Amino acid sequence: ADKVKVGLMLPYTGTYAALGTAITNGFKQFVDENGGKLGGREVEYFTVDDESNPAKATENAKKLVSRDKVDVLVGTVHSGVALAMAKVARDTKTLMIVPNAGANDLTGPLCSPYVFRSSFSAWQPSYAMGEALAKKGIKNVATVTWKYSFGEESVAGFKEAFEKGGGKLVKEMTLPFPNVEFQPFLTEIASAKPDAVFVFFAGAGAAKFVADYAAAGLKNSIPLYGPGFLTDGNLGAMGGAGEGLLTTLHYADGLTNAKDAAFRTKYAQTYKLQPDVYAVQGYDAAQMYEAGLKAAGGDPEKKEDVIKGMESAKIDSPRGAFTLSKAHNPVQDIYMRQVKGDQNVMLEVVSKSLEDPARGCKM
Amino acid sequence: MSTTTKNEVLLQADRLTRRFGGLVANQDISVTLERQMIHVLLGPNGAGKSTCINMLSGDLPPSEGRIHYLGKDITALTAAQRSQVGIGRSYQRTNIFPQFTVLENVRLAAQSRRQQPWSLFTKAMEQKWALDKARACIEEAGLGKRVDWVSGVLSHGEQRQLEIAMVLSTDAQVLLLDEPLAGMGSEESASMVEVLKRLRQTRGILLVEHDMDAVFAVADMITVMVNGQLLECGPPAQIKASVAVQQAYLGTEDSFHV
Amino acid sequence: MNANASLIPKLVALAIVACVPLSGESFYIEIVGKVLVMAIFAMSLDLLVGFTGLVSFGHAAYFGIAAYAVAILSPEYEAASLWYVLPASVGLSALAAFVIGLFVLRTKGIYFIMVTLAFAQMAYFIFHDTPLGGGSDGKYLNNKPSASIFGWEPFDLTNEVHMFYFILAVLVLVYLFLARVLQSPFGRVLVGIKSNEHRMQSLGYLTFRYKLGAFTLAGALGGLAGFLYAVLFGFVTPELLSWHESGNVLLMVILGGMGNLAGAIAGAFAFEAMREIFADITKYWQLLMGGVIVAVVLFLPGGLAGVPGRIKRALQGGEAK
Amino acid sequence: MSNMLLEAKEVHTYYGASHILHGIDFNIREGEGIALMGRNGMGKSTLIKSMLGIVRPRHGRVLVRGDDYTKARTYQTAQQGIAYVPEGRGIFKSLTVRENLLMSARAGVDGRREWTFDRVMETFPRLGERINNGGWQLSGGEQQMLTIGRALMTNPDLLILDEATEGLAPLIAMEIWRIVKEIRRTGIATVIVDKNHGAVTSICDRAMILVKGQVVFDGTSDEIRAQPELIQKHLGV
Amino acid sequence: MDFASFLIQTLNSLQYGLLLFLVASGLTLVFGIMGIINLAHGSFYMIGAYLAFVLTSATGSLVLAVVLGIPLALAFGAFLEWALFSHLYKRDHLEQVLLTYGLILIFEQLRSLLVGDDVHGVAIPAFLDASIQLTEVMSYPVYRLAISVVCIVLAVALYYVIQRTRLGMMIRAGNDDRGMVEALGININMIYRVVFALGVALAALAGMLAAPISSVFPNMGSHVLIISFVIVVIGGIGSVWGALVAALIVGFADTFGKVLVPELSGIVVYVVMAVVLLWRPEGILKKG
Ligand SMILES: Nc1ncnc2c1ncn2[C@@H]1O[C@H](COP(=O)(O)OP(=O)(O)OP(=O)(O)O)[C@@H](O)[C@H]1O
Ligand SMILES: Nc1ncnc2c1ncn2[C@@H]1O[C@H](COP(=O)(O)OP(=O)(O)OP(=O)(O)O)[C@@H](O)[C@H]1O
Ligand SMILES: [Mg+2]
Ligand SMILES: [Mg+2]
Repeated sequence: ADKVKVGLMLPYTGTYAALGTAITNGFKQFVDENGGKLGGREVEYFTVDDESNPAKATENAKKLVSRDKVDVLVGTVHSGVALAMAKVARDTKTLMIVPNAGANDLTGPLCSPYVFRSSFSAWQPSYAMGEALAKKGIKNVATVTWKYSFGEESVAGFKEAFEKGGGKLVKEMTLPFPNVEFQPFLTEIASAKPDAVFVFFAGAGAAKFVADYAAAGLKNSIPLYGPGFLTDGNLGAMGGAGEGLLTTLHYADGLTNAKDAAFRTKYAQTYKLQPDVYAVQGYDAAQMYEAGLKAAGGDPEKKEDVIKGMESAKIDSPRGAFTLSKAHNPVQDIYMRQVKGDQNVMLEVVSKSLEDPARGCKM
Repeated sequence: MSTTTKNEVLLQADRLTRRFGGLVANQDISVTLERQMIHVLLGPNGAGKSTCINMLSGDLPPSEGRIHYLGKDITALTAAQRSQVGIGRSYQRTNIFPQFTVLENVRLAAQSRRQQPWSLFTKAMEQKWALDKARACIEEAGLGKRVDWVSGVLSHGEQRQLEIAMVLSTDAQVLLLDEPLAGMGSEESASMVEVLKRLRQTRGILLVEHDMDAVFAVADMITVMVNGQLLECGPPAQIKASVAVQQAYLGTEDSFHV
Repeated sequence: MNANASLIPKLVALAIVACVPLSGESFYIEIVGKVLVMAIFAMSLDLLVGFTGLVSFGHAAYFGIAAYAVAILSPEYEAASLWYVLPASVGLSALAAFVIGLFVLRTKGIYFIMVTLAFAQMAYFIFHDTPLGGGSDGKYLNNKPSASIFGWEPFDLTNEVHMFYFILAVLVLVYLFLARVLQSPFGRVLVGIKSNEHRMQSLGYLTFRYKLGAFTLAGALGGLAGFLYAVLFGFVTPELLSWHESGNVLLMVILGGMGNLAGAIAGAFAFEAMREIFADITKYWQLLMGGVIVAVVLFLPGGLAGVPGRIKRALQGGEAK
Repeated sequence: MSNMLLEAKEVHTYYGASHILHGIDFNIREGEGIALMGRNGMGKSTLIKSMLGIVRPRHGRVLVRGDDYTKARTYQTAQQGIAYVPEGRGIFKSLTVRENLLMSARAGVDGRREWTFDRVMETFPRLGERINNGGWQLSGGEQQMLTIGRALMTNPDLLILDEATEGLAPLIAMEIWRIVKEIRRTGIATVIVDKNHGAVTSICDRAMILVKGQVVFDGTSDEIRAQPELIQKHLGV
Repeated sequence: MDFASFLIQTLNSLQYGLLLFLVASGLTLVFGIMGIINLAHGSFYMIGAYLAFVLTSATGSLVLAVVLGIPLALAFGAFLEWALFSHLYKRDHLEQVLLTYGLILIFEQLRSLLVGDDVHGVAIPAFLDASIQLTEVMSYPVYRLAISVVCIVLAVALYYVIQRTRLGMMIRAGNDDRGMVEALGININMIYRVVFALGVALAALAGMLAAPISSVFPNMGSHVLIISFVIVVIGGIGSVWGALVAALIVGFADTFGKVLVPELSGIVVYVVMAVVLLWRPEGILKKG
């Protein structure tokens, strides 16, 4: 039979290059474990560096879809790029698996039979954090995030749960992406003295925020919380500043399932790197597709069957097993994690099988 | 060309003053320019002659004083607007379009008389009137052999000639010429003096020049400035004889023999 | 000068491009279509940079404004009329350029570069930080405008081949239009302003108005390119207005050789082709592309537009250098 | 006899394809003064620039004190004690008058420092009044004085003045000629291009006339003064 | 805003402004004084930061890293000038845009190949690793204050070199008319090489000093590029004091903008730039 053509559209240069690589590694790891095959067929990869640039996104996606005629599009990290890809996927009826981008819209108003997500929606980890803080009895929280959709959606998810639980946001602060001068906000926080601070940042900005927060002495008086992107992959850059931080995410260090242990050993062996949540998402993207292909008897052309197969699959992920919601977003456990040394150690499951509400999805 | 009346007052500047910070470059300078007259502005270096021309041409706003052209107050007009009403100038330091040919330099100058910014589809090179005008003025300035040369590669003296050709082609009634002969060879200077005389027949000319042979060959009236102040104003003979002027500017005959 | 001599290569190039749809590969049709759009964009900027001497570092604003205009003006579930959205979006870009021009044209040189950037960044943040155009995630244009006139449909933009020829036709028209404009008295004045604006003023030209005219015209044509882009891809994002995009189109113009319309087109082709080809052959495409750009600067002064001249000289075997 | 300072041998210079200098021989000895004459566009400035390495001659050689400087960089030639006042001035606009003078200050080749800042100030009192003005704020004549002063600050052995009195008031021009004479008396050689033939021939001991990039006359000032028809023919006066 | 936080915000503004000046200082030299439109300024900053990371990891001390890094950056700058920039002075300035764009791509890719794409931190030297208590909950890191001091010293030194020394005069003259400088017997090529190298070293130094507080990450150069140009330009090209004033203005505008008009904080800097340039079309302090 023909090969299965997999199109990887991920950032290989620029700010998110490390994430793109981790996702690719994870995906390929599963394929290797599966004998170098998906649905029983050899896999052929096509890669495009999306540069995290939405302005080139449509064009890049079409390159994979109409030139390389891939059977599945896997991508990407940046939400704006992923939205453009999703449009191409819908218009051309190409299967797409989002291995990271968290924009709620992807499995919300813009959901489509062809678009799946192996990661999370921005709403999920934040909502779980909102619940957890409210349960702890925290009343007043200040938030800070970059002014772009992902940040605002994260804060909105947090707010929804937190206010439902009786909490109150005393200050909602935003700054333009990718500005990283946080000092004014730290001063504001110090003067408002909330019970806690919830932030969404990722990558280098997150590392800097956590370091600045500690350097300003706030860490000792006002606890800091956020979705796991705050600390994932950044602990080295923070020095000791992150020690003890609590974050929520669908993955953590120190999970007790066997799948995770195997996955991590293998990954570390193959790539001489510690795996992270991005690698897991890449790995699961491959698993999801494998499930779909299996249902279609290994024929990627039978799209209906592939989709059905994926929709009904139970994915045995290193993060713990998950299923997919009607809108194609993982229904998964969210963990509360704490930074210990260079690890985000799992403390507890704060939200069991959390499902994104998929508001606006008409599927 | 418009009708010309002898001795009609073209340009009148009343008590112009210009300060640069603490420095008073021009103080209460009044100049009158009539048609068919060459009025020469003399003065040592830094006396304020170019500043005066700059005020008349609109390149510099005066600190005080008014300027009238044909009786109308033009003090508030910009350089471009003054050029449009009929005041043309040349520059002391060569000021041309170095990437263009000589012809294009002058043609652009000629084109400025009938601007049609809206007619995007006519070809500039088919506007014969501008081309003819340009060629005539180039010939007049003695650059006939260089019509198609890129002006930036002309020798210094040739660029000075081009400067004159440009101002000629604007048909200005008032010519403000800032050291037009500077950098020209003696032969070119001599022929330029002839050009000036011919131009005088229809226009008024304000001339700044340090070439005394040329000045006394063409001047009808001379104003001498020193340190921004008016020193003396009168016909050439009077100026030549003036002791004050000799001391401040001309020097005495014997000092000529170095 | 020898317009006819250079006409033939241009016609050949045009013919080759016109054959692209024959390949039937929708990817190539679209990608070449995009390059054509960028070529229009680059020409519009060249009018400012190469001919008028106004180095705008915010030209993406006009591209983006028109692109957003189509997306916003088009109803969500049906096609808008081309004959309404095209003039409307191009007009909006022109209007924006006119108003911004009133301010920015008061500055010169590097300062002008930076003020144009400042205004473009403001436009960027308007689309990025407000819900007007869907915020940072951008906005879909779900239905391409329809070209029907009272029921008669001369062409169909949802058809990729029609779309391609539509863009190509616009490109040719813009090229001919600009070539003509540059020969007009207006165009000559622009070139004069580039060479020596002060002298133009003292010759009696109200240069501000001419510059404003050029700025508005360039904004309108940049908007035209943005319009085509949005229709071609059906997705607009604030990044279309970002300084990276303004920078890219500026690079195309410089790469092609400033002050040469065909050069601007060549620059757009070269720039896009390099990205595509190098990114295809290696993950380290940036290294290759950077290397080629550095080499072009070092060995091809004046950009690609100078290449035909070099070849000619080399063929004539005339004196070196 | 004193030594050869600067020589050009069979120099051919082109601008692109146009052949400007057609094999020119030029030489100047220490302390000598040469008037370089010719109509506009005959190649006077080009000759000077060729010797200084500002434009490169395609054929021929340039010697400074007998050493080959044909391929030397301009600053190396200039450091041999050659100061250049270009036509059209070339002052530094973003520097003040003082800075324009100070930036070029240097001891002569033999270490002598005759021309100091103060001496330039004495020579051109007008500059003293404008000492903190920016170069772009000077009148044309003031700029001219500044370039001459700047050249003198390098304590040269050879001073090349290309139309140095352009735009100077007669009194100042005379003053310049007086200074040049004085400079010459201290043993500094000079090459002068100027349209005031009377003045230059009276200052210089030799004269040279260029026509279309060729030397048509090379002789003493007295010889040329004795042949007014030469001047008439080649310079048109 | 209560008075105490107003004071602290003012301190924040000053400190941020000085940091911005540090980041832009190399550009003041290369772009402001030498007139080279150097888009690779951000890359030199990035290279400095990565140098700090690599050398600190190797030697264990940021101070040693800086001591080793500066000569490296100088040599690197001199090499680039010799190999590339020296060929461009006579050409259209915009060709420098193209060249330096190419360099950005090359440097980013090399960085990725040599050091990878991860985010790194750099440890603050132990003797500066302390805080000053400002309010009961908030304190101020000594390292930031130390950097502010370095910035002030740098500003004064730069001003002195450029405005007061003959070297400075020659550089400025070179930007007006290179040929004339050379005709005066000055080896302008050598001077430009040295100054360019200094500019690169300054940018790299900024990267090294900023590394502990900004962390080290891919594309960090492009983040500082535009803001550096903004500062040099609104200060008035070629003016060191102007750049300092501009950096402080931007520092204040950005800090208070974030707090007082958060919705508009993205455009505050650009509005400031537009207003300044429309008010003074040649920057705040044109010269001197
Ligand atoms: N922009 C300016 N700023 C400050 N001072 C200036 C400016 N322009 C001219 N000056 C000064 O004003 C005085 C008069 O200058 P102006 O150019 O009018 O002299 P001028 O009479 O034309 O002299 P010249 O014969 O040497 O050309 C000079 O001392 C000059 O330094
Ligand atoms: N950069 C250049 N490119 C091309 N041709 C040039 C260039 N500079 C000068 N020329 C030409 O070379 C010839 C000699 O010029 P040069 O400047 O040496 O003349 P000159 O004798 O000094 O004249 P002038 O008295 O007008 O200064 C002129 O015909 C001029 O047009
Ligand atoms: Mg003057
Ligand atoms: Mg000459």
